[in-house]
This record gives sequence, structure tokens and C-alpha cells, in this order.
Amino acid sequence: MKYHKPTSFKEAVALAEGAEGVTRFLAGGTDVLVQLRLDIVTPDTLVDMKAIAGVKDITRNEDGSWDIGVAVSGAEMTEHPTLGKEWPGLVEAMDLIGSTQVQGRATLVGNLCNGSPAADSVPALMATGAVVTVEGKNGTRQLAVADVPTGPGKTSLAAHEVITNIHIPPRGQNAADAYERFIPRTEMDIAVVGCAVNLRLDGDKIVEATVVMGAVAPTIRIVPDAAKAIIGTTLDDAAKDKLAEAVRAACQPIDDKRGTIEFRVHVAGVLAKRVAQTAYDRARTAH
Amino acid sequence: MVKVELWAGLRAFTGGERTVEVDAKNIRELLQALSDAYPGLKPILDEGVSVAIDGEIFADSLIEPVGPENEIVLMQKIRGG
Amino acid sequence: MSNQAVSTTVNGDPVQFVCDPRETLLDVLRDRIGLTGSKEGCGTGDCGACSVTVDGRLVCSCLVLGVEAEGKKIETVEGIAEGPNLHVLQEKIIEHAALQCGICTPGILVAAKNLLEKNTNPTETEIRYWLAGNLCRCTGYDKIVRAVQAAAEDLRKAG
Amino acid sequence: MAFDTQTEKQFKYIGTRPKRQDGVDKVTGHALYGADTYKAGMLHGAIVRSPHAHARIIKIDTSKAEALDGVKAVVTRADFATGLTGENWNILENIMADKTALYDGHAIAAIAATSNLIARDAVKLVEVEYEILPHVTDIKEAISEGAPIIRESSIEANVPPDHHKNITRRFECGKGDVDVGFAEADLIVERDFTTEAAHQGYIEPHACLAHMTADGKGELWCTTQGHYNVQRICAALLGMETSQLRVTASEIGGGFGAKTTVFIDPVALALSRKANRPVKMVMTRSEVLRATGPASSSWSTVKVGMKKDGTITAAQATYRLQGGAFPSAPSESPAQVTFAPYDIEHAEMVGLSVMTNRPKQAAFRAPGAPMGVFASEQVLDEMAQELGIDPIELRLKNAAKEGTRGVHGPTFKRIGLIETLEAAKAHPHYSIPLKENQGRGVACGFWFNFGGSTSVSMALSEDGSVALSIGTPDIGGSRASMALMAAEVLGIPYEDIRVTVADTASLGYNDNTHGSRVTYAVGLATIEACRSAVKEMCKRAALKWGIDEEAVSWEDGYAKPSGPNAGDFEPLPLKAIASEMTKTGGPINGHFEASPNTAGPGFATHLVDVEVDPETGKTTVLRYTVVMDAGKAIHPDYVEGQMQGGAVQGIGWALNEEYVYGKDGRLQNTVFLDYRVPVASDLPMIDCVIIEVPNPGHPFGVRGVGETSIVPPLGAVANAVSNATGVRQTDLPMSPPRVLKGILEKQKANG
Repeated sequence: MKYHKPTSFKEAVALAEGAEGVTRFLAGGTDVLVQLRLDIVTPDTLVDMKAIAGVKDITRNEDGSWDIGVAVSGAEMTEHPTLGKEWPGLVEAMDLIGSTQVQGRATLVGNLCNGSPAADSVPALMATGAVVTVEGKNGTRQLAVADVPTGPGKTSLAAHEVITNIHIPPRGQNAADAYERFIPRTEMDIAVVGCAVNLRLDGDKIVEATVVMGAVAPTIRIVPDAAKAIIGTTLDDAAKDKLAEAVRAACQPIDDKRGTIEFRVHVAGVLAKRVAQTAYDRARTAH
Repeated sequence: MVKVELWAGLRAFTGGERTVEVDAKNIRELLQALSDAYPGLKPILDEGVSVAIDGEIFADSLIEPVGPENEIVLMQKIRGG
Repeated sequence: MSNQAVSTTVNGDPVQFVCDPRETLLDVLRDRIGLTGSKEGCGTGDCGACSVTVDGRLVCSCLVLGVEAEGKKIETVEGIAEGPNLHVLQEKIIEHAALQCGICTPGILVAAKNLLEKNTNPTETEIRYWLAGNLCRCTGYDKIVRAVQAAAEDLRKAG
Repeated sequence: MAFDTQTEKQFKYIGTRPKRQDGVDKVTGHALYGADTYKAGMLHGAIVRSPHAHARIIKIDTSKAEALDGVKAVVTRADFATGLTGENWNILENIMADKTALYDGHAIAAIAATSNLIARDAVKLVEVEYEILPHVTDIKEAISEGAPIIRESSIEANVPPDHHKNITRRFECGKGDVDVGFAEADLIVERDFTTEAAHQGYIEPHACLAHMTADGKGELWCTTQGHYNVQRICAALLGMETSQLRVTASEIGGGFGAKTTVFIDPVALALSRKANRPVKMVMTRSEVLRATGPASSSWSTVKVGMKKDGTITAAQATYRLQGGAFPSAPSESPAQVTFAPYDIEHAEMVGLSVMTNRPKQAAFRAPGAPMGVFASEQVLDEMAQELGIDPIELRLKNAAKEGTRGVHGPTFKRIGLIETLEAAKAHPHYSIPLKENQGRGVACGFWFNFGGSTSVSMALSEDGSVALSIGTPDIGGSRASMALMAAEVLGIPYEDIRVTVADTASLGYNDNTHGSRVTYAVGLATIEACRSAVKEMCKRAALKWGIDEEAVSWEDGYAKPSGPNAGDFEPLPLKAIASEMTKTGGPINGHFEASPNTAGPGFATHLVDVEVDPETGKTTVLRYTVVMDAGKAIHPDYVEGQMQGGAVQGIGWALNEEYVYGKDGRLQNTVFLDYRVPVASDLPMIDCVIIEVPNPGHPFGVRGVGETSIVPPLGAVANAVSNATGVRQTDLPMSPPRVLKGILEKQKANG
């Protein structure tokens, strides 16, 4: 395995393009190193992104949008004085990944590019409407986060392409997000079901909503019908029941060591109700 | 003679008896006497047994004395963790 | 093999080593630098026995490559005591019998010290969640949590 | 060995909580565990493992691996002794397959190379040709018609021919006539229960450093619960004389039973013998989970008859435990242990060992007992509810006491079950009101506790300090307990005594650190070793004073003239006797070796409150109280540690730990991420109440405490979850999907 530490994205792309065999980008490393250790993937080329300028920055732009560098760790997001005030769901989703130790390393981009349908931060990231910038040999392009994962362990990025930035749109007024996952323990598990909700109110009424489900299908899934179920409502019990129903209808999970199909479908509905309530309560007190 | 209580599964080798009497002054003699009297028990005794004498369980000892006044129970050897 | 030379600082000491890029920081600490206080319980970041700090940030050294240590400041369990003087956390772990086999203890110490540097008055829940990535199979955590609470109290008193 | 009559006196050191002597080493990272030593020229070993649950090994081609730069030796089964029988053969078959791979992860070959990475690379280059055979990993399937028979030759003599050929042992015990007992009953409940395999989950993987030299001698450093046992087994498997192999026990990072056997140690020795260089081997976590022993999975059937007033009239049970592909399941244990806390006239218990294509099960803290208690204590709980009797009252009504003939055979001497029940009943925990979706569980547990072979020696230094050598690895603070007992006998400060775990060449034979035996048996041996030194010190004082040896007594560190004609001499402190010892007859040492058999049985009562989320089936443990009879707590902190640790392992086993096998027979959860042991945030504080009903068979009254603590929790937690949900929990783990299924089915049934 060859290890490289480029100082620009251009150099990183060139390294990836010139490399033979399997190439992996190292942002946090919490997946890459586990796969290496377990002999799942031993890259021929490892490109460490952390020496590139700006990759550790969290920036709030003038329009209220955010740029998050590709090597920003979960701990750095949690410690940021204002990011979590505007995007509590995104920050708590990231914070749920692994232990305190893992938080010191794990990154949003790593979580996204790992392609796991059970990734915790990705539903929350999708719910914000985030967009990533991708650099490759043919230049840069913008891609909605929702378009990155294509299947378990798979993404829409080409081998020479690398994500250089995550852009989160402005928070805006009377809005909030939330994320919750179900795990058998309190910590250290992979989500059996994950749910993110991002919504905006007008008075008591929901006017915009995005509901995203994790670990219930081959990819993390935005569920438009679930959003429809609560838009225009005050999240009363009937709306929540419809939300749960829509979410359950969108589930196509598998039976595995972490949960059964039956369980995942049921809990998806339960979680969606709880997370929507949290987001709703937050939006009511937001400015 | 001493009275030895066997575990229930051994009845098959003693003609249905759960308590048998043998002539023995210690555990070694007791196990030997059981083997002699009931040859079907021999492979089981050879695999290892414990002998409880008045509530104290002897896992290995062959020398512990036994007498007619003792409560003697043959037990399967227990393994510890 | 494409071995690489690395210069780093471990517990304040300048250290140089050469390693295969596949070696983790934990491999390097133990096999190349001779600091075996950090333990490998899983190799996959799930047990915390290899906890160290890199530039003050708590991490599992099994999830860091040795080559990534270049130019960093690494702190391990061996660096917690100052000469013969144990850190208050070390004292409290012993006093509260917060170890049985002791294999998780180095990781617990590094993690708890990192917590108390950020928060000298953690609640029981905060301690438990902070240490959720440090598996202990012997104690049931009770005495560990009490030891960390006692150390925090001492640190607060010391101001 | 009998209880000291003078023990009624106040102890000076026993019962205090001094700092453990290995504390500083362990908080500074200097303590050396299995993987922490190195030797010049050392190689690293790695093992080729079967990916198949059951397969004939047609051919092993190691040529590509051997061609890799840095590879120094390859071993297969051909490099081990032949002609072994019994357990030695089973161990060898487990650590290196012969003709057949018997489970996913079974060792096929091993490689030593100049680095760990090269060794691991070389493993991938070994080509093994397999003929895949039908497999079975589930206990119920293993004894149903058509299941592949794993090894008929392992069936023991007393298994009736009508039993399934995967049943290798049958054990039966009991008393009275259960038909009579059930006829007397007003209420009879019979239920089936299953539990999944749980791994001991020690954080330190197996590790060793082996060095065989050309003259046939061997040195082995390893993490183990018993280095004499390792010495004996390794010598047999390598075909060498036991004494030619010196084994040193490293500090041990947890064992809980599973480090009472060997896995990699003989392999490292074989590699070293072949390479003529030291070889270090360290298992990965996946190897630990795939190829070292978890506890058995089980399937139990329990039937209890009871009168309206709660009197148990009869108990009948069958416990089926799987031992992996080996005839080693501890099925006799639940049969003997589970109903032992109760005075039952008519009882009949059967234990069956079942073979499957899984790793060889290994002992796990009171091996076999927790699974049985999971079943029996739930049936009692259900019957108490049915009859409207408080669960503690029900147990008190039937509790065994001194003079009770246990269902396992022997009559109990003085035991403390009733005291633990009374204390549990009086504990504030028991009267805290519960809210909706919360439930409380009570369960009792019993474990025999062992003595076992023990050698201890103590040496007095000229300055009056003492070196104590023991031969049992210290897993949970036993060196501190030994120093306390030595201090008490010698009358010198705890700090003046240094306790060392000696290697196999430096001290006589010792059984493993297992069976809750160390504080009892090694403690007893320590007391006796110190007493023999005291006797010698009294003799030296008598010499000095020119009086009769019998006229000198030992009190609080001083030799004193005693008795009417002893004369009037200034008491001689130990230090003074020590400083002159070489001039008064030579060094003063004490030693003791025996196989004490008077370990007092241990009893415990556990209380637990849980809350179950009715929408997800997730259980949260709210509070937990362990009440246990320790006989006499030598170092109460470490007694509490055993109580808390056992309880929490039981909680994990009850709620989320399990072995998950795929249809392909492969273990699915081979990392800690998916083998879910409890983490700190999963738990409340674990309250402890130590009861002290002295063991009449130990000078200070000590009973073992290590194992009893894991016997009740599976039953206690299951009772609590059952009470919180209204659904009887018959299967472990009580993972959220399983509990939710029960809740939803009940809701459906209730409309």
C-alpha cells in the first residue's frame, strides 16, 4: 500500500488518476482502517486528505449557508459554537456515530462515501438539502448529497473524483431538523433504523418538510409521501399516523444480524413520529 | 460397608439401584469397589467423577477416608470458570 | 514494501520511526517505540483500549495510521503520570478498585483525562456516554464511574 | 480445613480496602500482558482458518506462502503429537484441524514470519482444498432427524442408544419420585426456554510468546488463567516432557473461564520449534469470537409443581447444552445447580450435551448454570404470580438451609441463601414503586465453588518483609487478598508483603484460577504457609529465651511467652527474629500444598428493575442490586467487583449478546460492533450487599464469589422484562425485535 499526503485537491485527483488497483481517500479513516484491518479492502493507494488547506474549516457564509471541510471531525462539529444551534439534527446525527474516540476522527464525507445505508449522518445531511462539490480530472461539479449513494458500499463518484466541500443551504426562519436512530444499546451500534426530519413552519403549521430514512432500504431514502403526510398539518396524531404509514410503505429492509424486516418496518414508523415531533418542537421555538 | 448414592442416570448399571453398598475405607477403594461390583460403571468412573462426603465435594482426591457414618454421594465432575 | 520514515512527538519526547503504511499508530507505539501501555482489544475502534490523544484529540490509535503521526503530538497512558507522581485519576482508579484485570485501564485513563480537561464537573450520564467507547468486561463500570467522579471532585477542589 | 474458632476476634487487616499492589503498574501502562513482551529475533505467527462450518480437508498447499520473503515456518496438524486421547485429543483437534474442519474459524495451518503483516499476507497465500459437508449450528436442529452427525465416536458410555447421535453425554440426578410430587401439586407449570451462546468477551485477546530451543527446552509467556495447565497441555500436544517447558503467566486481561484452556500456545511452540526462533502470536478479535469458546447455547424444559401456599412439591427439568463440535458442554451443571437453592422432595434433572458445528465451548463463569437458572427462576416467578405470592416470600418458603439435602445429592452445611433473601427483601430497592412499562425481577442463584490443587510459599527477608509466591494468575485483585491474609496471620503491615505469581519452574503445581477457588483455596494455603512460618518464628524465640517451643505464642507480629511457666521475656517482633534468622537455624520460609475440598457453596439473590419501550421493545435497566454471601469478604472492594462484573455480564447475555450464524454456517457478528457487550452508558450503578455467613471450611470463613454472581441475572432480568411487558420471555437474548414481537402479538390477541 502506498500512502500519499497531497496538499491540494488537484494533486489528490492526479494521484487517484495515476494509481493502479484500489484507491481510497483518507478523511477520518474510521471506515478505511477497519476495512484494512478486517481484510475487506486493502487499498493499493491511500490518499490522505488532511494536509489540504481548508479541509478542517467550518464556515458560515454571509447568506447563512454553511461550508464544511472534508476532514472536519464529528467532535469539531459538535464543539462548533453555532453550527449545532442552526442544524441540531445534523450535528446530533454526526455525534451518534461511534464513540468519543471515533468522533475525534470520523467525518461527514467519510460517512457519505462509505455508502452504507445505515450511515447516521447521511439522512440528516440529505434532509438539509446539502450539496457536495466534486473534483475530478474533468473539473468540478456539484451534486446533491441525495445523488451520491447508489447502493450498499457504492457511490456515483468516479474513481478519480473526490469530494472537496459540503455546502449546507441557509437555515432560514421557523425551521429545524432532528435525527434519531434505533440501536439495541445506547451507544456503539450501527443504526437498525435511522430517521431525519427537516421542516419549516408558518405559525403552527408545517409548510416544508423532508423526511429521510436510513437502514430500511439498499440506500438511504428520502420519502416524499412522508413529507406530504405532515405538510399542512400541526403534526397532530392523525398526521403522525399518516407519516408513520408513509414511512413504513417506503421501507424495503432486509433481515440481518441487526434486525428483522418486520422490526425495521415497525420501528421506522415509530421513529419517524418521534423525530418529526422533535423537529416540530424545535422549529416552534426557533427564530 | 459404606452406602454410596449414585446419580440417577447410573441406575442402568446397578440393576435399578440408586444407593449401593460397597466395602471401602477411602475414595480409591470406593471407586474400585464400584467398578468391581458394577463393571458398567467403570468407563463413567474413569471419565472422572467427584465424591461428596458429608456435603464436601472431593473432585480429585483418592485418599479421603469414608465410613459407614458418612453421607456419600457420587457426582458428575463440575467444571469451573 | 514502501516503508516510510516518520518524525513525531510521543509524551513530549521526539521520536522517529520507519513503518509500513499499513501499520496503525497502535502497532507503531507498541512494536516500534516500545510503549505497550496502549492495548489492542479489537483493532476496529470498538473497545477503546488503545485510546491516545493526537494533538489533544481523543482517538483510538488502531484507527490512525502510523504515518499519520508525522508532526503530531501523541499522548499515551505512559505520559499521564509526572515522574513518580500519579495523576489524580490514576490515584482514584486504584483507590476505588476501579480495575480488575486492568487491560481496559490505560484506555479509560486516557479517555477520562481528556474528558476532565474539557469538563471538570461531568454528570454520571456524561461520564458514562463519554466512556461508552471504552469496553470494560470486569467491573460493570460502577467503580470506574465513581473513580472519575472522585477525580473530578479533587480537580475542582484544586481549582 | 476448619473455620478458626478464634476468628470471632476482630480482624486487623481482613475486611479493609487497601490499594492493590499491582495498581501503579496497571495505571501507568507498565504491567505486561500477553502481547506485551518481545524477544530478539522474534517472529510473528498467524493462523489459516476454515471459512466453512464443516468440510473435509482434501489438500493444504503452502508453497506460495513459504515462497514469500520473510516466511520462516509453516505448521499443520502433522507437526503435533500423535496418539493423544481424551481431552488432550479434543484440545488438539480444536486448535489444529486434522482431516475435517469442524466450524467456521477452525485452524487449518499456521505461519511464522518476520513481521505480523507478512504473516497475515502469507495466510492469504495458503491454498486449502475442501470438500464441503452438511453442517448444523442450531441446537434444536442438531438433535432433529436428518441432522448431520458430527462425531459418533465421542458419545459417552452412558448415553442410551435411542438418543440422537449428536448427544454425547447424558447426566441425570434428583431425589424422591416426581410422579408423587406432581400428584401433590395444586399448580403445575411447564415451559421450554432457549438461550444463545454468549462469549466471555475478555478485552485482551489470547496472546503468547513461545521459544523452543534446539535442546528441546521451551519457554512460554502467555495470558492464561492457569499456566500449570497450559504447561501440561502444551507438553502433551507437542510430545515433550512437562518440566522441560517453563510457562510464565503474564498479567491477564480477563478470562472468565475461557482462558482455562489453550488455543494458540501450542501452535506458537510448534512454529518456534520448526523455525528455531521465538514466535509471538496474538489473536485478532474476530479470531477470538470465531474460534475460542463461547458459553453453550441451550434449550431447556422445566416443569414445577406447587401447592397453593407456594411449597414446591416437584421439579423436573431437561437441559440441553451444545458444546460445539466437541463433547464438552457442561450440561450436568444446570442439572445439579438450578434447583439446588430449594428444599424439594421430588426432583428429576437431566443434562444432555449436544454437538454442533460451532467452536468448542469454553467455561464461562459458573459454566452451564446461568442457562438453567434462566429457565427455573422464570417458572417460579410465573407460579408466584399465578398464586399471588410475593416472589421473595415464595423463595424463602422453599429456601435450602443447613441440613437440607440438595437436589444434586449432598446435604448442605451452613449456607447463606436465606440471609440473602431477607436482605433483598429489606433493601430499599425492593419497595421503590414502579411506573408503567416498568417491571421488577427477582432471582436466586447457587454455585458449588471449588478448592483444587494449590501450592503456596512464603519467604521471610532479613529485614522482616515477606515475599509470597502463588501459582494462580491474578485476574481480579487476588494478590491484594493474599497479602491481606498473610498480613493478618503474620501481624505485619499489608505493605510489607509482596505477592508474586510464580512461573511453573519456581513453585509446585497449581490448578487454574477458576471455580471461584483462589481466595478460598490459595487464601487457605497462604494462611497455612504463614502459620508454618509463625511456628518456626516461635521456635526461634523459644531458642533465644531458652524456653519450651510450646510456651511461645504469636500475637500481632510478636512472639510472646505464654502460659504460666513461660517466664517473663520482652516480646520479640518479627523483624528481630528475621534479622537473626540465618544465625538461629537458617532462612525462615513457610509453604503449604494440598487440595482443599471445603469450599463453601455460594448463594445470591439479585433484584433488577427495567423499563421496556412498548413501541420498540428496547429494555433499559433502571436499577440493579446484588445480594451475595461471601462467607467473609477479605477485600470488600474486589468482592463487590465480582458481584458487579458478574451481574453486568449477565445483563449483556440477557439483553443483547448472541452468536448469530448464517445459513452458510458462518458466524455473522465477529467484531465488538455487532457482538454487543454492555457499554458504560447502558447501565446504572450496580448496588451490592455483601452477606457474611462464614464457610465452616475456611479458617476465616471465605466462600468463593467469582461465579455465583453470574448465575441469577439471566433469570432476574427475564422476570423483570416479563413483568414489564406482560409477556413471558422464554428466549434469549431479549433483543428489541424479539421483545417487540411478543408485545405486538399480545396486543393483537387482546384486540
